[in-house]
Amino acid sequence: MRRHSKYTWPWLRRFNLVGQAPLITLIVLCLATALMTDRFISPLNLTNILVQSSIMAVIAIGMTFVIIGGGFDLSVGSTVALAGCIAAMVMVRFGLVAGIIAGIAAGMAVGLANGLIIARLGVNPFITTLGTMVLVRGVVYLITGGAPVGDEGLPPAFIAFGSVRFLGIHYLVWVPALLLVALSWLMQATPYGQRVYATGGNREAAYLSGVAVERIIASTYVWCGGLAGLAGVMLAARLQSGQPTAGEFYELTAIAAVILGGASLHGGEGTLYKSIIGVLIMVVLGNSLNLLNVDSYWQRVAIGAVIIAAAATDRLRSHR
Amino acid sequence: MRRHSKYTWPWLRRFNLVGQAPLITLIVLCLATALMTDRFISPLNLTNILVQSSIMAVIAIGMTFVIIGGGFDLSVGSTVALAGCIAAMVMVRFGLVAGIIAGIAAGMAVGLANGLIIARLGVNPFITTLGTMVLVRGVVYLITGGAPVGDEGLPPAFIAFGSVRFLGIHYLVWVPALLLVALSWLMQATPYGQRVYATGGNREAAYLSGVAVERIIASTYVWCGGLAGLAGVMLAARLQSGQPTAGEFYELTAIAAVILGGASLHGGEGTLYKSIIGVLIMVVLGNSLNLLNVDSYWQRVAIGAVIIAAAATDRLRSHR
Amino acid sequence: AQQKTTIGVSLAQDDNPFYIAMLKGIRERAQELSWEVVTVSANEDKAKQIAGVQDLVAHGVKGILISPIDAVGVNAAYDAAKAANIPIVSVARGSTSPNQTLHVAMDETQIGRDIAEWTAIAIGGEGKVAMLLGPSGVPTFRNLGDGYAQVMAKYPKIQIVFRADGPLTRERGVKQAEDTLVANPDLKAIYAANDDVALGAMQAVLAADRSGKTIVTGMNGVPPALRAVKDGKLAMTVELNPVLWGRLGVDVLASYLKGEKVEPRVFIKHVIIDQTNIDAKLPKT
Amino acid sequence: MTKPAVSARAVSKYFGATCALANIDFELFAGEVHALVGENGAGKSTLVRILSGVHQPDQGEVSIDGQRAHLGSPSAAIAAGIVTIPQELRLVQSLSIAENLTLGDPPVKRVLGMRVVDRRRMRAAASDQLAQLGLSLDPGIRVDRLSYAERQLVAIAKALRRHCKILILDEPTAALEMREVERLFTLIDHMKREGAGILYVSHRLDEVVRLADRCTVLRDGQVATVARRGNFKIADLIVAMTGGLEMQPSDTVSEPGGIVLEDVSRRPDAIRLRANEVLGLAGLLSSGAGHMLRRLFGFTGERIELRRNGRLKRIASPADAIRIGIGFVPDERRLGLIMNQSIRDNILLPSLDVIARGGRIDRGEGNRLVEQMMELLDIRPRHPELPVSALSGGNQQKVIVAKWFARGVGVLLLDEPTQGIDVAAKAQIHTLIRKFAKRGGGVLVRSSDLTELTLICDEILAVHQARITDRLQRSDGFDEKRLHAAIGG
Ligand SMILES: Nc1ncnc2c1ncn2[C@@H]1O[C@H](COP(=O)(O)OP(=O)(O)OP(=O)(O)O)[C@@H](O)[C@H]1O
Ligand SMILES: Nc1ncnc2c1ncn2[C@@H]1O[C@H](COP(=O)(O)OP(=O)(O)OP(=O)(O)O)[C@@H](O)[C@H]1O
Ligand SMILES: [Mg+2]
Ligand SMILES: [Mg+2]
Repeated sequence: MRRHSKYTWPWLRRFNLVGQAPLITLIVLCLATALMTDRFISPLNLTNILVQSSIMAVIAIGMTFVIIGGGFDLSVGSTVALAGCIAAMVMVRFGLVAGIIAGIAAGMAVGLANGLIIARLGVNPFITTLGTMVLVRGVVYLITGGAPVGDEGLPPAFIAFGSVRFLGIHYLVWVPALLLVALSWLMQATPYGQRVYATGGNREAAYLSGVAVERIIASTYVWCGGLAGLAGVMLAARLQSGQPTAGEFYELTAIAAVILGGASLHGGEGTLYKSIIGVLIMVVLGNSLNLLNVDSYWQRVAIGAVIIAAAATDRLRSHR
Repeated sequence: MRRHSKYTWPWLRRFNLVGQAPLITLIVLCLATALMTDRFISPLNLTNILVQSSIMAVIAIGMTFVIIGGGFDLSVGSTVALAGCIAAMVMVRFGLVAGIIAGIAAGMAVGLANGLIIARLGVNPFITTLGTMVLVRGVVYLITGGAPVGDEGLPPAFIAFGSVRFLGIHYLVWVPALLLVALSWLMQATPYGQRVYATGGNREAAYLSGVAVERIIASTYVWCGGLAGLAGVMLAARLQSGQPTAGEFYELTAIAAVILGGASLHGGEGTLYKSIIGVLIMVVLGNSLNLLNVDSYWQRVAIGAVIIAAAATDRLRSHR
Repeated sequence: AQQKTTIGVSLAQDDNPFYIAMLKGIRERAQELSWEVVTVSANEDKAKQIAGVQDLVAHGVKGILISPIDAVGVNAAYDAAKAANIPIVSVARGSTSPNQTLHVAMDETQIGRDIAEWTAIAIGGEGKVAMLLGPSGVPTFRNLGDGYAQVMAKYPKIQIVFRADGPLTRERGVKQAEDTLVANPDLKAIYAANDDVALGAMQAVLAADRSGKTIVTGMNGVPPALRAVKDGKLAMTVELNPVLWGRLGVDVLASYLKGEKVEPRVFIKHVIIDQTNIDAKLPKT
Repeated sequence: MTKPAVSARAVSKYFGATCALANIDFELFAGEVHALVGENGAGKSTLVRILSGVHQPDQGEVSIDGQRAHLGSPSAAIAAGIVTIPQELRLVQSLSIAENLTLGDPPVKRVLGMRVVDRRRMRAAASDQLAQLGLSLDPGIRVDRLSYAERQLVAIAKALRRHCKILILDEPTAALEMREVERLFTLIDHMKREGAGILYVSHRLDEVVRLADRCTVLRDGQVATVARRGNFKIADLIVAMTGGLEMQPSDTVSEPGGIVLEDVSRRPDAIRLRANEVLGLAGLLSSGAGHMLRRLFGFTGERIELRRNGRLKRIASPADAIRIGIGFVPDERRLGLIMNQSIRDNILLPSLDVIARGGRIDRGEGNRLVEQMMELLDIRPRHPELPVSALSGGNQQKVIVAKWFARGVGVLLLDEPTQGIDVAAKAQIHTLIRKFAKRGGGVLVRSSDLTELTLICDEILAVHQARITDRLQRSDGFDEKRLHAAIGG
């Protein structure tokens, strides 16, 4: 049973390795790949990994908010597509800044709808966000007619944002890095962050301690939607167009990354930087299988097995 | 907060309508469609709906087991494909019965793996079944090479099973009907069923009362896998071949149906026949949108909205 | 008033530009004939396609145009149409069902071969090649890839160093191309299963400073791909002109309904588009 | 010489660095009631968990009937005839009372050779068990619809059903009123005469003296004394538990000040609370007293109007109540704590807005406050970073009380505030409550322990069927008999 597993590896706990299982998994993965192919640690590849992770990292940060608050969001993938398409559409007509704002705002609107339905009406988060996932995808197709937006040319500054570097690092990578710093502070050092943890940990106890739990829960979905919107804008910059089919399966990847990072779907637990380690695990895994030219059927087998193995390692952590 | 929501609609509770929200949703949906198009209640269409629901109903029954037990299974879609392909491959060489048994056994094996990893190693069900979902799909592609199996001709009896009727009702529909009766009895009347509800409702309480919770939890996944296997065999009969791409997104549909049927993702709650009502809601919804010739983009919007609305109505139920 | 003829359309996907264009052709032609069109979409789910066709039958349509997801998997859909005595015409993809009334087809394997021949010549018959295939299990893309690989096998100096399947999205094109370019910096060509994947791969090639050295080939001939060919970033694509397919499908069905004799298999031509003929294809701006 | 029904020899148990049990010897014979007492965190529940198969000892061994036994899981213990009511209630909220009572081994019958749950017998058995405890609840209703005290009774009834050799009760009466306690004692007596061995853990020493044939006192994970009936008095036990700490009698009597809280509705249970006043609520099981407290805290979903220090305020949620300086300790511990969070985070949760400076939490201030509270309430161990799930039951309860002292509210609503708290700490909390009142606060406290009420209250209201049926003043001298009569017992 759960209870005693807490005490299974006392020496491991002493060294406090156990909390770092995701990090260890990531390092092992990197080392193993580096041993098998020297291309892995080439600057080009490391840059690729960072850029490939950047968008999912932004989504995972938002997802961590929701999961810490005890929820679940399946709609992020559709939101990514919505935000990217809206950003591209608005940008073509009203310029760069308006486009970016519109994209993020669209994401926040989806998040707000999720949040209100879940927190106020008390509808199950799985059903609600599955509903918005399908609904929002429909809206994306309706507004785009199913065709990519902005192929005729988005503002060059926007396209540059998707490919240019600052201090040797892509702008796309700076975004999650800065977000991580700012939002980790928000979660750890402000009353708001504490209230999110408390609400996810025990909603009733938090309510009885004066936390406005409904508002807190709704707010986590707004964060998640807004960050998915931002991710959609970043993806549009990377793909140089708004893609209505973008973001499929992102929800599962994001949730998996957050859980690999040690969060609990029961709520109340989770750390932003560990979620990003979870994202890196997923991206490095895909990258290394591609570098090793593993057959794509075997890739699936390997990805499935490694995800399970990584989560099993994580069981050595203090609890759950 | 939860506490008082119990007392919100006392008159509704008196008439005990609230427990039947899914059924009411289904009836409203049927009536509304019937009013808009007289084709809906044609015998042909009603048969279609039943046949279309049959496979998902079998999956949803298994999913209900897992969800009552406090779990979650994302791997059913891949399991459906695996079972269908294995059944077709075995059938071609060793005959009908061997094929059917092999398909179901393959599903049970996947379920057993899930169950052991989740119950024994204590790995998170979301991650575990996401892992097996990807892994099993890889295995399916590996054994089939990505091509459908049995194009050269499956046993005619098997193909007949996918299209022929008994007492005016398709064999495919008899399967979930009989399962529903037998397994409802299992869940409601036997000690095993009691233990599944207890384990899902409060794992620790059940453990302290002497319930072998690990075995119970593992068993729910075996049920789910085995029934997904059976569903895969049924789908192969309907598709007259084993299809490696079959079953995509089935997991989300099945989980949605079960939750629409009033089960809680926290475990301990759920009723088989209501899960099947959940399936019927999803199928009738798609059917009516097709009959009404709603544009497929708008269909998504409508499906998303109706799913959320149905779940919101369900909130009028006694609790949560 | 005379009742309008209603036909049903069952698409494999509704979010793929190819099918969107095909549906446009169907709608245009149907309007000219003053027919009504009822559409259902399957989104690559076979059971859903069967259900959709059953719904069309229940709707009482006069004929059905279908892009079957699978050659066998959706035979029950054809059976349902046959049982109701409704003609069912496969467009773009075909079926093995005996109940398939007519087939408006493309020769997928041949297209794959043509792309490979073109590529082999372009890279001088030697070098490393990567294949970004379509979704696994979808016959069209399997056939395309098979045709391509068949031809490449004939060139001893050409090596296929990377094969990966995946969804037909631009993003996946970027990612897989990035990775394979790291593993094979001297890659000569990238085969992409469709234009979206190709446009993504093209971006990765540009970012890795391999433009001109690694060529990317697409398929479908959607406008952004045509523009990329014009700009010299995309080496070639194949024009299928799905709008015409749609029109042709309706015409074939119309002839059949009128009782005229129609060939059971109507092939559609495909055209390879590269620098040599791009100007003729680009819409005048 | 007869062998003990169950015994522990040289048993030790560590949780990380904490030593919960150090080299314990313990014996329980058939036909005896053996009490286990000790301060909060002394290791009582840990011993109980070892005997019931939840924990395995790190050293030492457990024997049953003189045979070495390995109790690897609760089911192994149950199979060996050991039935336990754990300190934290373990019921399946989503199941009915009857299903909970028969959890683990429901009555079965054979239908066509299959084992089928016998619903009729299940209900009948459940009704019987409830009746034994004097409860007239419908066994078909879901457990999550019961009050906390009722759930505690169901948990007790659950253990009584099994024919056991050994019954272990870990603080079964913490939130129970006299009448139910008496019924429980009758049952325990009965089982004892039938030859069962009973291990009884409690902080209510009067119960221990009355009930126990033998008593083991634990101190800091070690056995301090074992005494036979007649050889121990309450005072001796306290000395043995605490190692000889002096207890000051709590000071009483203060002049009531102005009204701090008044329910302006005209209800039979409307409350008026003065400054410097500790007002008690006494009632039988499900009297509605608990509801009165929850209502004042905005936890019943109603919108109510209160006059707070003369000003009219509307309250629709706990947040509103806290904003006007009201704190609430719920009877159910689960509602007061976020188990996976640290002691610090739990204590600071209601005070986050108070200790925030410019939008961010002032860590130093927070730590100082937490340290002060842990000192004040003697929360052990003194590690603010420890998750509350690792605390003993009594220490968890102290954390809940600490939350409201930390925030510095003006009115305290307390539902069973000292349940599970040891005698010394209880006296300490009583003193704190008195001091709180003395400094101008108002306290409304409900307790199933009438002695506690008579100790700390200035006035006690008797509650019966959700109305106030009597008022007793300290100045008149509390008469327990009259109080009993007033609450209908
Ligand atoms: N799961 C755990 N993890 C870490 N420490 C624990 C755990 N359970 C108990 N402890 C520690 O073991 C010691 C003994 O706890 P135990 O619960 O046995 O006390 P108790 O005598 O039952 O106290 P109370 O009267 O408050 O219920 C305490 O210091 C407690 O903090
Ligand atoms: N959540 C609930 N759902 C339904 N009924 C409840 C609920 N809580 C309490 N009741 C019922 O309301 C009545 C009064 O409950 P209340 O909780 O006020 O009692 P109490 O005074 O706290 O007594 P005790 O705690 O001793 O049971 C009881 O009959 C109880 O069964
Ligand atoms: Mg204890
Ligand atoms: Mg109470």
